[in-house]
Amino acid sequence: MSQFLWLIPGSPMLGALIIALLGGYLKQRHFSILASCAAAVAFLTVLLAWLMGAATSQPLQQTLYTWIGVGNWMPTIGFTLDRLALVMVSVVSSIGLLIHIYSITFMAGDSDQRRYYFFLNLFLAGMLLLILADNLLLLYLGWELVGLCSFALIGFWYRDPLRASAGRKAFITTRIGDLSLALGIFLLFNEFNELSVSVLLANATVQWETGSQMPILAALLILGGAIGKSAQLPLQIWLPDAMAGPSPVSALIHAATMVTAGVYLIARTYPLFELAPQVQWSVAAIGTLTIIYGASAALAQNDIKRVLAYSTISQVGYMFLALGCGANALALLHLTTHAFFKALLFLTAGTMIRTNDNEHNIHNLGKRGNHSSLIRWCFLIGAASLAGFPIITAGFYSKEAILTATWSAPTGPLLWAFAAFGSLLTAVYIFRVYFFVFQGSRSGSPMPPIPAPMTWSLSILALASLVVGFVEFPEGWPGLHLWSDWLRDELGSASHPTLATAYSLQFIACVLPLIGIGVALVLVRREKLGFELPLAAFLRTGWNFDALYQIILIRPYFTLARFFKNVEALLIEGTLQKMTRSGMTVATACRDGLEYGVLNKSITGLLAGLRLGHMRLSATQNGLLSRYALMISAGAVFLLGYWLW
Amino acid sequence: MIPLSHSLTIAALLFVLGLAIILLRRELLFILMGLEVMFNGVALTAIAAGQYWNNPDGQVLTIFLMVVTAAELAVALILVWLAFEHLKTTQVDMLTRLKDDTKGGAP
Amino acid sequence: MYEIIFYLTSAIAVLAASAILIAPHPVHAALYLVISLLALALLFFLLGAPLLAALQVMIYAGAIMVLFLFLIMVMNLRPGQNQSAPLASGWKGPAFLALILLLELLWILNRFQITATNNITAIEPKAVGLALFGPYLLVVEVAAVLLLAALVAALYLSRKERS
Amino acid sequence: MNLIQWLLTLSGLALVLLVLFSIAALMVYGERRIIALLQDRLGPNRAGPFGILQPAADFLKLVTKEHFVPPFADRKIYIIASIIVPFTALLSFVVVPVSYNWWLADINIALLFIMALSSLRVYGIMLGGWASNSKYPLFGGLRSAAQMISYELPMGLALMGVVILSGSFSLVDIVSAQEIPFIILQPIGFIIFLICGIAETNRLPFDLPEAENELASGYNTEYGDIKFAFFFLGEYIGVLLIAALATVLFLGGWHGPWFPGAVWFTIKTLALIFLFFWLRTSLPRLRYDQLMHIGWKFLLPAALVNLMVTAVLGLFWMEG
Repeated sequence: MSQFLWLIPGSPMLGALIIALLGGYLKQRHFSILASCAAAVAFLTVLLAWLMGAATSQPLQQTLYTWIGVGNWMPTIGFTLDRLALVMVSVVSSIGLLIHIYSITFMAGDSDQRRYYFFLNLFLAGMLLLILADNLLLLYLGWELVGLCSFALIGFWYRDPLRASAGRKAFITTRIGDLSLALGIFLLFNEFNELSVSVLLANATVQWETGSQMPILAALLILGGAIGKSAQLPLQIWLPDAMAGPSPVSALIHAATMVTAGVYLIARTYPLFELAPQVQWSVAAIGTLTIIYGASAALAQNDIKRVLAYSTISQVGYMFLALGCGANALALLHLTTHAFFKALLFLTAGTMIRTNDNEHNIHNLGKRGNHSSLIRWCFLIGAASLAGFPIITAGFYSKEAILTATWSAPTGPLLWAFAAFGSLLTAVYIFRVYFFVFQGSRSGSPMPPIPAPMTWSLSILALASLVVGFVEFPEGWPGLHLWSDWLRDELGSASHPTLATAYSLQFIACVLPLIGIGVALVLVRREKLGFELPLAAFLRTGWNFDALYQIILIRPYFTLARFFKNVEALLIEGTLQKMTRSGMTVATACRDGLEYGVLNKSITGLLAGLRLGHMRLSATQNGLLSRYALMISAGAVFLLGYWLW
Repeated sequence: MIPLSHSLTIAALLFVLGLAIILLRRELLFILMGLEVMFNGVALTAIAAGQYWNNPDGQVLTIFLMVVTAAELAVALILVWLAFEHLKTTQVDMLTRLKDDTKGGAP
Repeated sequence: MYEIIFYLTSAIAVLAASAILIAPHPVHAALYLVISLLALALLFFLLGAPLLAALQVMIYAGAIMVLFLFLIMVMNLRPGQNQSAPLASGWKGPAFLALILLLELLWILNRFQITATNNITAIEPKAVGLALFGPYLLVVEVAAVLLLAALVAALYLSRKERS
Repeated sequence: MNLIQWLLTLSGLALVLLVLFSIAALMVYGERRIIALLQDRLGPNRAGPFGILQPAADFLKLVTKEHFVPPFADRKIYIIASIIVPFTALLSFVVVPVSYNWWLADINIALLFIMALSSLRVYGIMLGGWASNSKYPLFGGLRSAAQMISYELPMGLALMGVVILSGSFSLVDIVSAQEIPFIILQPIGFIIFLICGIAETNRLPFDLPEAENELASGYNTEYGDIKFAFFFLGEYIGVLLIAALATVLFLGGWHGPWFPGAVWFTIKTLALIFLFFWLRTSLPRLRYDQLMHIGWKFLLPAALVNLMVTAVLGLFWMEG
């Protein structure tokens, strides 16, 4: 099996290249089919890996060739498929395939499909490369590729300046994250002169003792990279604006794959974080803060896609919380379930927007009212799973497991309180959207039938967001604990509180979503009557972080630039005036005395000599062929004579 | 029998004549002809040497010399033809477009 | 008899070559060149290289010079046109230079006095063939590639400017 | 080389020259007669019994014409050109072995000698066309030069097939090596050689250079008198040469069951000459680009393949 590993990132890359290079010969409809086939091949190889028992066997390793050979450091293009990577790869490739199929019909009318599918395939290839990379350099390559494709896909309709600026914004903020990741990689390379992840981590745990200064710095830098890419608190402003891209793009990039890259990176390098407990706690802290930020901001949004964007931010916050508390396996579980139900929500939103001629506002969507029953049901399942509706939805199991795990982490109860409040808010804002959009709709009205690829992908995602949770039953419950046992040796296990507290926590986790739904019902009815949430405007702009950054970052930057400009101007003129005022006589004296007398004559003399030499030399270039021949033969004759003499 | 030095002197004579043609004549075609004469001088030396040491390498060298001159001349002739067509002249003194413009103006 | 023919033909060859210097008209010059080539072919034959003699006539005189004549005729160069005098002004410098080169070459030749000469034994085309496809096989391949390159260049340069 | 040997060779040469000229004259007559019969008309039958003296009459007419050189023509080259064509054709008869010991010279590179002379033949036509200093002959000359060069290549390669089988260049060895005539071992070689031969001698269907309707008899338009006769003679001796060569190289020269060598040789050559004349009546003239197309894109590859196959088979056959 290990010799097929290259096919996973290779086939989408190949698909992208073919679309880019041979695209000229293909018609519009060929691009979508070709791209979906490439994604399908990747998914089938992953399936093959599962069938060939990759789940239980040792991690598969394949190195293609040494990439750059510098001295004795030979970074290779190598892929490892251990359990963590297997989970991530299956999530990414399955959702990628579904979204490719979905976008066949979604982007059918678009004239610029070639560019769309090229970047979509390239994105998939980059993400898979990032997951399978066995050394940080290759991981960074995948990281950058994903960043590039997200920029290109967000700004896909680049003619609209708003969307183009959204693309740029996403690119710049993620670049800041990438910068800190790059610094982290340089630091690690400087320390260990080795970049392959397994060897690096082994040396790190041996050489560095926990809590010392180096691991903290390295962990912080890597955390910076993860925050940038997964849109956590300081660098999350780009995700809501990234909704400017087409819905399948938002589904793929901003729900399932790209935002989880940060989570994957931290999960991959968790021994490093264990060496720096303070940083690990700060991961949890950032996670909780982002949960509250995302949930509260989502409450006041009117645009359906922005609601989902902020909800993604808060859900990824949950994953960071789990990582902070050392429950990496649970973070991975939440990542998987979140990928499915968030992709489902985005795709249903996309279909609704498309059928209601690009109407984004949830109020108007609600007034229009005509939605097909499939969309209604899919959105309901997604919302329930997101809110964590007890027992039946996958979201409940993963979120509940995280909540119980945080309790026993350092400063656990405080974090747990915030997280629980966050899950309440999540239930409120998602069902607020549901009631607004589907409340008065007369289901079964003559809706244009949703094309087959869309229905297929939606139903699969709906099924997945219900079923996936059963893999890991909560603590103490009779069901199977397949997930944590399976990932125990690779990602370590979470610390569990005593059974009694666990039961009470689970009870609260069941109750909270129900309360949330009730509150949402009341809120929607009041809002319809014109009631406005307190400080809704503040929340709607995402705690107007944009204005904040404008003040603390951009304005000072410009003032600094202006300052330097006039400093420079001041300095130069100033000195000149000073010099001329006081040294006028000296200047004139040296000008006519020294300068004319000695300096000028010598210079002009030199010039004259040069010009003369130039004339002589240029004569040799006067283009006369026979003159050249003469010189050549003269040279030959002279040489021969000299040799003979 | 013909001493080697005699045939070598004839070859040298031919070589020098070819050089003189190249230097003196002002026509592109004549320069190419001068070139041919020089090549033939060299061919004669190769044959004479091959004969003197009595091994076929001299003749092999001459064959390859012919191949090279044929290839070179084919292209050279077409270049002369193009020069004639575009620049309306094969006079060497007129073909000075690549000269270094001492007036300093852009070429 | 043998030497007489040899020196006679070499004289013809040299005279024909020098005639190119003075011939006003390119076709005449080309014909003088053909004559000197044929004389050289005979010299090759006398020097025991029959294959080369035939090749010289076939390739050099038969193909290359025909190419030459072809071009001259197509370009329709007439002596009347702006032909400068055969020996352009200032011909003394290069002529003097050529003379010095000749003297140097001659001086080299008799400085290294080549000893006795053996009688001329013809080298069979078979021997040349064996050498050609024996040790020099690679060079034959390279020559083939060179010819291909020249062919492509010629075709490319001489194609009519389409649209 | 004492005096007697000199006399003998000179007389031999004179004899061969006379025989060749008479054969050429007869061929002219024969061709016009045969073509006429093939086109069911009579042809020349006035001069002498059955018009046998017609060529003599033509020759006398041409000889007695005024030796005229057009004023605008380049005098020297104009005259030399008309001599080259018959000269090269006649000279290559030196090495053609008519029968067992009937040949003028047997040099070990005879075939090369013939090919060299055939490549010189181009000069005659080209210079003839150019020297008459007018448009049509110039184009005729250029076209025929291009045609002859491009057909010289396949002919050379086809001959190499024969050389591989016989292992030597001299025609006598080739004929003696032909227990089974080479036409059986080298059918493609024979066909290519014949086609190229027709092209070399500017015979129909390859006689575009002096195509009457376009170029008003091509390169020899300006030639009137004896010089035109030389061109004309050169062409027919060329045809004779190609036929003789074909018999020597492919049809087994003088080998033959009953009759002595020389008779077989003449029978075979006459048969081939008849083929030339027959072609003249039946085939239409080829356009210039078709001409080039066949030469470069059909004959050359065929000759190369033929050469390769014979080389490989020759290798086994020789060793085996």
